[in-house]
Order: sequence, then structure tokens, then C-alpha cells
Amino acid sequence: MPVTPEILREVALTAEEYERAVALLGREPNRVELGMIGALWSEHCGYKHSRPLLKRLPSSGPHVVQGPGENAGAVELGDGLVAVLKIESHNHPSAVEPFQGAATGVGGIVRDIFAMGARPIALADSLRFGPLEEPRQQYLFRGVVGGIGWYGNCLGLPTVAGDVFVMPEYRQNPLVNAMCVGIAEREALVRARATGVGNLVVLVGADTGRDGIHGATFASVEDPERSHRGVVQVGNPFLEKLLLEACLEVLATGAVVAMQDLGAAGLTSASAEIAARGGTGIELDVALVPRREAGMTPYEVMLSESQERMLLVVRPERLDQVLEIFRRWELHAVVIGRVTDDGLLRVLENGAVVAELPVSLLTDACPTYVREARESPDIRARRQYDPRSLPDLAPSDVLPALLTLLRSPNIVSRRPIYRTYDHTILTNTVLPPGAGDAAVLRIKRHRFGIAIKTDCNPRYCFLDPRLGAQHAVAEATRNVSCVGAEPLAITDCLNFGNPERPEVYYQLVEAIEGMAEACRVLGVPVVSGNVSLYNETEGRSIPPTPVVGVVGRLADVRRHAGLGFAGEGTVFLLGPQSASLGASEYLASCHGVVAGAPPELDLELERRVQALVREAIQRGLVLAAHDCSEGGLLVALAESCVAGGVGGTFAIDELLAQSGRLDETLFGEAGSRVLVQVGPGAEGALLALAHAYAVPVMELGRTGGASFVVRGLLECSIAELREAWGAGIGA
Amino acid sequence: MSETSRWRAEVYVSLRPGVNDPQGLAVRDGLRRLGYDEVEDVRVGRYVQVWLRAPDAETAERRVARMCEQLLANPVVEQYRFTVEPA
Amino acid sequence: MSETSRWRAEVYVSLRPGVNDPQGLAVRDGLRRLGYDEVEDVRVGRYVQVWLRAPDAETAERRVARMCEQLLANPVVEQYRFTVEPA
Amino acid sequence: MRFGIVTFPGSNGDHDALMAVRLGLGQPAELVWHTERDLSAYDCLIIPGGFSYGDYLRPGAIARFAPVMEAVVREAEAGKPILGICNGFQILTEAGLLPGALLRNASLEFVCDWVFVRVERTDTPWTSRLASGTVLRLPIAHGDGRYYVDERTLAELERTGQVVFRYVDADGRVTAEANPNGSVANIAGVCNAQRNVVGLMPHPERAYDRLIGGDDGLQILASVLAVGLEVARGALRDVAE
Ligand SMILES: Nc1ncnc2c1ncn2[C@@H]1O[C@H](COP(=O)(O)OP(=O)(O)O)[C@@H](O)[C@H]1O
Ligand SMILES: [Mg+2]
Repeated sequence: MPVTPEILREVALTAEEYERAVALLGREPNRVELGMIGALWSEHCGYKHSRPLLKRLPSSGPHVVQGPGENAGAVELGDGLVAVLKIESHNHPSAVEPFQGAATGVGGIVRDIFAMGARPIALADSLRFGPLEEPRQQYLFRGVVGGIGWYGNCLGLPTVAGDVFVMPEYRQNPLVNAMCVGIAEREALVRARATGVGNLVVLVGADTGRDGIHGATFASVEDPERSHRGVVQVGNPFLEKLLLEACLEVLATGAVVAMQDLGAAGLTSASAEIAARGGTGIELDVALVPRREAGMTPYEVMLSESQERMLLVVRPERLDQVLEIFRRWELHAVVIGRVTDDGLLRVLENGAVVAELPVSLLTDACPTYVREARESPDIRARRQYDPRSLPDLAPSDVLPALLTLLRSPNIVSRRPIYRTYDHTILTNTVLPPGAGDAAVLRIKRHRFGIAIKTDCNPRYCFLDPRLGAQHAVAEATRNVSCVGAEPLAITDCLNFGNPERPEVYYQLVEAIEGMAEACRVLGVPVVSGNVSLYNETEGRSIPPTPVVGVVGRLADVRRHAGLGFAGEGTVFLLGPQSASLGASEYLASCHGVVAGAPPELDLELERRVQALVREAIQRGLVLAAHDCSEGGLLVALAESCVAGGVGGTFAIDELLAQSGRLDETLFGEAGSRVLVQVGPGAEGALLALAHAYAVPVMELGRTGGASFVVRGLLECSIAELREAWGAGIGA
Repeated sequence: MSETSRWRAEVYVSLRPGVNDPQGLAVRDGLRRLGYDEVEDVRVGRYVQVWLRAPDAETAERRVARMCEQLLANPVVEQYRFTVEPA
Repeated sequence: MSETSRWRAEVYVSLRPGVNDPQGLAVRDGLRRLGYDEVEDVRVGRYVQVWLRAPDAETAERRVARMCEQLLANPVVEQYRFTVEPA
Repeated sequence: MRFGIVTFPGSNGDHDALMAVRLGLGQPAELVWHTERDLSAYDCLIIPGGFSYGDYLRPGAIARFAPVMEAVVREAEAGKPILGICNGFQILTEAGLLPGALLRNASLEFVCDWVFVRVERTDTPWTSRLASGTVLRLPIAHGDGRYYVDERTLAELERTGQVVFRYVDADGRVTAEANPNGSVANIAGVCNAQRNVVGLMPHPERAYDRLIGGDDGLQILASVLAVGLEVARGALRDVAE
């Protein structure tokens, strides 16, 4: 079979990669084998560009039970329980069909969690769109949010947290990252390792159709809409619910040696991965795979990305027990093969060999690339921009500016999104979306609880990927600390453009190094993650978007803090007393300028601020806590007043004196900044604590009443602020 | 709009062949559980009735076709068929 | 099943006239926003295709009618119509 | 008092109901599989929320034909207290055990929130311990909660007092703003003519602990215990005689 350039393009292999495969194999691969190699050597499955870089992320720590390499990571919670976490992107499918693309993204990440033997308990979603006034973006926004809600709500999982950011650069390439968190007994964790020669390989769940063939490769090339091939996947959350319950029941029997979800590159990837991890081989017969359509070729069966399917390795003597449980759940489960000792992935059709490849060739032998990294001069120039070259804000313009920011899509209420997500099901939700900087969940019958949040400011990352990625880690962990939880671990989703371009590869390298440094200083390991590259169209890339998902632990879940000011109290600012306007929401929303250097970040101070906030909350000193992120100090104060339905009188004269500029003082942004409200009598204790942690602290004023007052600058009603902020995203 | 007349279009939207139809599968299994063993397959789609004004049948049909392209069907996963008659 | 043949039924389920149809209204407004001012009303229903085996058209029709009564439509709020033809 | 909670394929509120009864009420409860044909062992039944059969076709349309439903109908006729929550409410209307139908929310969106409902009738086993007019704060989470009956039936329901819960504002007033889904007459829950079968869209089983936002739901679940007491007294009487 002569390989034409067309065939190689079809499977997204370069001529060099093809030669490499031939050399390793010692012969020309046939079409089926070529398709399998192409899929597993794709960026999506093979991590060709990111694998060498990901090594730089710290992945160990005292709490870590399972680091990267399995279906998801796991961290110790106590009482023998672990939290299992993972985030995944479904960007390309969502650009083509937003509703189903986002829905199947949720389905995929949930399977990763229960494949570990964990019961999923919560979802979070991190979304990026272009300007929402545009019809196309409205369509994408509604489709994506609708799809996430449909799948998660039907599955019975609460979607409790997330983040959304809008920038024009996401027009052609929206981002949909879904995170799932599960709980498992430490001892009951399952590893996806096919061991025990002669053990049976069982496929369970949906029948296999021609869905999303080449999904893995299409997630690895530019311009999703044009590059998309194969049939769009339609999810079935109902089937996934049955699969979830049945798989957990089956795992509890101890009859199962390994479990692996079928995701990108379907059966090929799933079987190769469990064999690779188990150091074994697998032989399977595609004729045994239940089909949804007639006339499917071995190639199609091996590469189909039909949803809601799981692969299990089962002890032969326990097979009947396993099949009986699946039958009871009305699920289709069949033996399609067995574990071998020859290290080969052998694919048969009615007993005849149609493909036979060394497992290691598919997994370990995947080529990796280190590219040239060069920063785009345009971006470097933008970073040099000095916001102080702009005229300062006039006092009379403070209120209009505040209202403009409260209406900005990056700040305005997210309620229109999370109101369509079931966030009360499972009866664990202590702080629902919108109530705190992170969601707080209890774990029934345990004293401790967990907190969840995702974050990433892509404008920071665009202007300085290294610093921006540090901010992403800092803000996500800060949000978790602000509800009283200690950040335990991170799962990250690296969304970037085409790494073959030096300026994109530069962003990738810088962001990973920035993230690694922040994780090291803050003591939070990365236990799982996902990489999505080629998020660009016609050479225009998305801003670097290293989304950070965090799981934190509250020693006593009753000791938590929301972001809404509660009645009368004193409000303090913890952290840096200076802020800057570079890369700020203020510059973008009020001046249409996306430039300047993002705020500097002192990671040591960040660590102390977070520790301080957590201890203050644990000691019961805090009525409310809210981090100052997009929009700066005044926006954070307004958000906490509106959320709590209480006004306040604040003074910023000292800060203003230090800065000399009104815009910078009110709307400038900085890391490591948290607002805390304490009740009467607790002021001294908080100040002492701040002193002990060597954290700058300043009293800003007192809450109470129904009007929002900044002495000598502005006075308005809470209702007016609520009207602006409460309009809600996408409205 | 004075010399236009009233038309009723019936639009049938269904998933493209090959596209997974979980709803159809669920209905098929439901029917079989009810004893309709003769049921071989089920596909579930949308049935949209549109009442509109147009000078003549041709115009009505041309307009409805465009409505389907633009809004009533999602070309990525769906196909459509329609009829137009005087209302 | 040897002497049975294959039939395709098309079932059209729509809300009863009295029942208001927010989905229909939303589609109507969507169409008008796209400039289809000639649209007067829209109703959205379900379009169910059923492939079944039956000895003859009469039997097929009788069976499909029962499927509608029992499952495919909810008489409290919905009405249905169907056609059956050889598949 | 033994609670039976029916699990259909796709139910996802069954476990919450189990927790509410066990942790919130401290009563024994068991999940009942959808193929079960005998429910006589339970003193009352909960048909829980979720997406039985994926809500495909119509919510509850396919589940109503599950084998267990024959037993549910039998127990309903025998007067056993039955509570249908959300999807359970939809299943009971599809099965004809409760009047009306639940249609797509007027907003066309799934809505998850906390709402206020007013107790309209206390002569059902599920509201017997509540004072008429009591306002409860409960979570809702549904996409198809728009209760519909035609005018004649509505008048009939009002006359016979089968409207058990209504969406209201915090002060107990029936307003359009307080209606989260466009239900006729702000109806959130109804009962059958016999009054032993009650269905509602809000989730009492998700409101059994202040830590998770509220415990008003317990007042509904606890009401049925009065029936349990009656049963117990009856049993004692039998022993005495
Ligand atoms: N896509 C989403 N899905 C669910 N909840 C979301 C989403 N986006 C934001 N939220 C919630 O809205 C609230 C505000 O989010 P965000 O503005 O990101 O907070 P912060 O500025 O503190 O990071 C948080 O509770 C967050 O979890
Ligand atoms: Mg934010």
C-alpha cells in the first residue's frame, strides 16, 4: 500500500512521523494500523508538544495519593477518603456544535472520575467566548451553557463553580473546559492497568457508531469548523447515569482489575493505555463490538468516539457476576478480548488479524517536539504601555465608571448561567455558586468539607504568560482560601494556539513555568490536567489560557465564609495597598485599551495572605471574605455589598495618597488582595493576626444602611449597583 | 401586505442519518417494553408549523426554506423537509 | 414475522390549541428578529418516525394508533396525526 | 415508619430522598427497584426526582409503564400516602394518578433556585402537620415544571381543594414574579381526589438541614409520620383486643 500525502493528511501524520513508525515497526503499517498510530500520535492523545514541558509542573506533595498519569488525580482528605479531580477541554467540538460539544465534554470528564472508582459529586466549568452582543457568540454561549446544564442536570451532578471570560480573540475558538470532582475511599481507588494474562476485556455502554471519527486528530489542527470531519457526537446523559451507577457497583465487587473510559481515539486509545500501564498486551475482536450502524469497518470501530462507553478488565471466574450487574442496569456489556503477555495490541475481525502493533509504539514511542520559542514583538510592545499616560479619572466620573465595570461581561453576575445548572442536588452544597469566592460542599457524616473553583485571567496571560499563569494559580487558590479552605491540589487545562509557531510555543513554555513556580511557592501540586492546542483560526490564536481548577479542604465545613457583607461590621483590606492599571478590566472596559503589564505578584505574600484569611475564618472572626480580582477594590466592595444586600461607608484617602491617582486606587488590580468583614469586637483580633502573618492590613470602613458611600467621592443606593451588576451575563 | 394571502408550512426536522438519537432509542425500547415487538427503529425529531403571509406559494416556499436554513434546523446534525399549503 | 412487511409511520404530535406554546412564540420572535416579518404564528411539536413490521397497512395503522394513545402523545395536552407507508 | 423510595432508570433524586428521611427524619427508608411488584412492606412511598429514562419523549412518559407502577397504583387506591417530587410528580400525572400535566418552563430554561410555596391544604398526609397558609422555602430544579390543566379542571381542583401548594413571594402573596415556571394559578403541587397522593415540583428532600440552605422540607416529610402513628395505634389496639 503506497502511502499518499492524502492518506497521511487524513491521519494527521507528517512524512517524518510516518518514517519513524515504519522504522519502529520494521514494516509498512496497513490502513487500520496507520489510523491507530495517527490517532495516538496526535497532539490530543500523544501530547507531542506539551509532554516535555509538563514535567516541570510539581506533582507531589504530602496530600497527593495519585498524581498525573492515571484517568484523574487524587488527594487525601482524611478519614480514609480522597478527592479525585480532573479538568478537560471540549473546545473544538463545542465550536462546531456548542450544545452537544459542551454536553459530551461533561460526559467525558465524569467518566474519567468514576473510572478511578470515585463517586462524582460536583462539576465546574470554565468558559471563554467572544463579545456576547454578537449573534454568533450568543448562539455559542446559549448552546454551551445549555449543553453543560442538560448533561450535568440529567446525570444528577451539581455544577457548583466555574469562571467565564469574554475577549474578542475567542470569537472563532470558544473554550469549554469542564472539571469534575469525586470522592473515593483511598483503598478503593482503581488504576487503569490491564494486568493478569487471560483476564477478559469487557466493553460496556453505548453501541458503537461512526461518531466523531478522527476527533482526536481534529482536536489537533487549526480551525475546528473547517477541519471537522466525521459525525458530530450526540450525548446520552441518561445512559451515562446508568453506566456510572453500574460501574461503581461492579467495582465494589472486586471482580474488576482495571477500568478505562473511552474518549478521544476510542477503543484504540483505551486499550493501548490500559495495556501500556499494565505492561501487557491486549487482543480484541472488532466483530464482537456492538454496532449502532451496519457495515462499519475495523478502522471505524477502532477509531469511533461514540460516547458513554467504558472498557473493563475482568477476572474470568467473576465475569457472570459482572455481566449480571450490567444486565440489571439494562446495559449492553460484552467480552471483546483478553489480556495477553506479548505487549501487542492485536485487533481481529472474526478471528482474522487486521492490525497488530506494539503497545509501546502507540504510547511511549509517540514523537515529542521542542520548538523555537520567541515572544511576539507586538505583545512585548503592548506590555510596555504605561497606563499613567492616560488622564486620571475625575471624581464625577467615578460612579459611571463603576457602573460600566459592574456591567462588564467579565464582572457582571453569572447567575443567568448557574441558575440553569442544578447546584442543590446531592444535598451537599453549603456555598452555592455566587455565594462565595468558591463553592463549598460538605461530605456527609464527616466534619471536613471541600471547596472548588476554576480561574484564569487570559488578558494577564496574553500580556505576560508567565506572570498571568502565576496569577491564575494565585487567584484560584485565593478564591478557595477566601471561603476558608486550604488548597490541596490543582488540575490544569492548558488552552493555547498552534505550538508550531514560535510566539505560541513561547506562551506555552512561559505559562507552564509560571504555573510551576506559583505551585511550588504556594505548596499546591498539579495532580491532573489536560492540554488543548491549535485553538486558532487563520493564524489568529486565542490568548494563552491556562485554566486552573482547585480543590481545597475545610477542616470544619461549618467554619466557612461567603462574599456577601453580613449586616454591620468593619471591612479591612488585606494585602498590597498599591494596585496597577496594566491589563486591567478598567482599561479594557472604560478606555478600550488592552495593554500594560499585569500586576506584579509576590508569591510569598500571596501564601501568607491566604493562610491569614483561612485562619481568621477558622477562628470565626470573619463575617465575609472576597478577593479583589477584575475591577479592583471598588468593584469588590460593590460586589460584597450587593451580594449581602447591605450598604457601607468607606474611605480610601490613605490609598489615594499613596497612589496619587484615583483610577489606580479604585479600579487598579493587584494580586494577594482580600476584603474581609469582621463583626464588632473582632477588629483587634484580626489586626493582631495580620501582624503575626506580616500581612499589610488597612481598615476601609463600616457596613450598614442601604447606600454605598465612598467618602468625598460617591454615594449611591445598593439598588442602583444591583441593577447594573444583576443584569447578568449574556442579558 | 394587502394582496398577500395566508399560508401554513409544516416543517419536519430530524437528525441526519447516522447521528446518534438517544431519544429515539429510548422510545423504541419503551414501545417494545409495552409489547410492541414489531417496532424496529424510532427516530424523534421536531414538527414545526409556521403560519405566514406571502403573495404566492413560490414565495412562501422560498421563505420557509430560508427559515429552515437559518433557524428551524441545525445543519450540523439535522435535516429538514417541509410542505406549504394555503391556510 | 416471515410474511410481514416493513412499514414507516410518521407521527406528528402537537400541543392542543388551547395550550400555550412558549417554544413556538420564541421561534416566531426569533424568525421576526431575523427579518421574517411575514410570520404570523409558530407552533412547535414532535415528529416521530417509527419503523415497524406488520402483515398489512390496516394492522400497521391500528398498531401505530395504539402507540400514540398509550405513549407517543399525552391526551391531556397533546393531539396527534400520523401516516403509514411501506418502508 | 418505613419509607419506600422508588428508583427508576435515570432517577437521581432517590438518594437525596433516602438521606432526607434517614438523616433528616431519623426514619427507616429503602430504595425500591423499578421492577418491584410488591410495595406492601412500606408505610408510605416517595417517587423521587430525576430524569427517568432521560426525560425522553416527555418527562415521566416512559417511567409510568415500569412494572413497579402497577403496585404504585394499587397502593394509591388502597390509600397509602404517596409523594411525587419533581420528576416523580411528572410520572404520577403521566400515570393519571394526579390531574394535569407538567410542561416546559415558560422561560424555556432549566431553573435551579430557592422559592417560596404556600401550604393551601392541610388535609393531606403530607401537610397534616402544617398550618394552612404556612410559607415554606424550598429548592426547585426543573426544566418542565409548568403545571397545566384546562380551565374547567382548574375550577374543579380549586372547588375540591386539590391544590396543595402555590408559588408565592416571601410574604405569602401569589404574584407573577413568584411563579418560576408559568404554572397555572401559581400551582406548585396538587393531590388526588382521595388526597393520599401528593405531587409537587419543589424539592422538600433537598431542604432537611440548615447547613445546605434550609430545613423547611422536613415539615412536609414529617407530616406523614402522623399517619405512621395512626397505623401504630391501630396495631396496638389489635393487640389489646
Ligand atoms: N461557568 C460558570 N458555571 C458555574 N458557576 C460559575 C461560572 N462562572 C462563574 N461562576 C460562579 O460565579 C461566581 C463569580 O465567579 P467569578 O467572577 O469567577 O468569581 P471571582 O471573580 O472571585 O473569581 C463564583 O461563585 C463562580 O463559581
Ligand atoms: Mg472573576
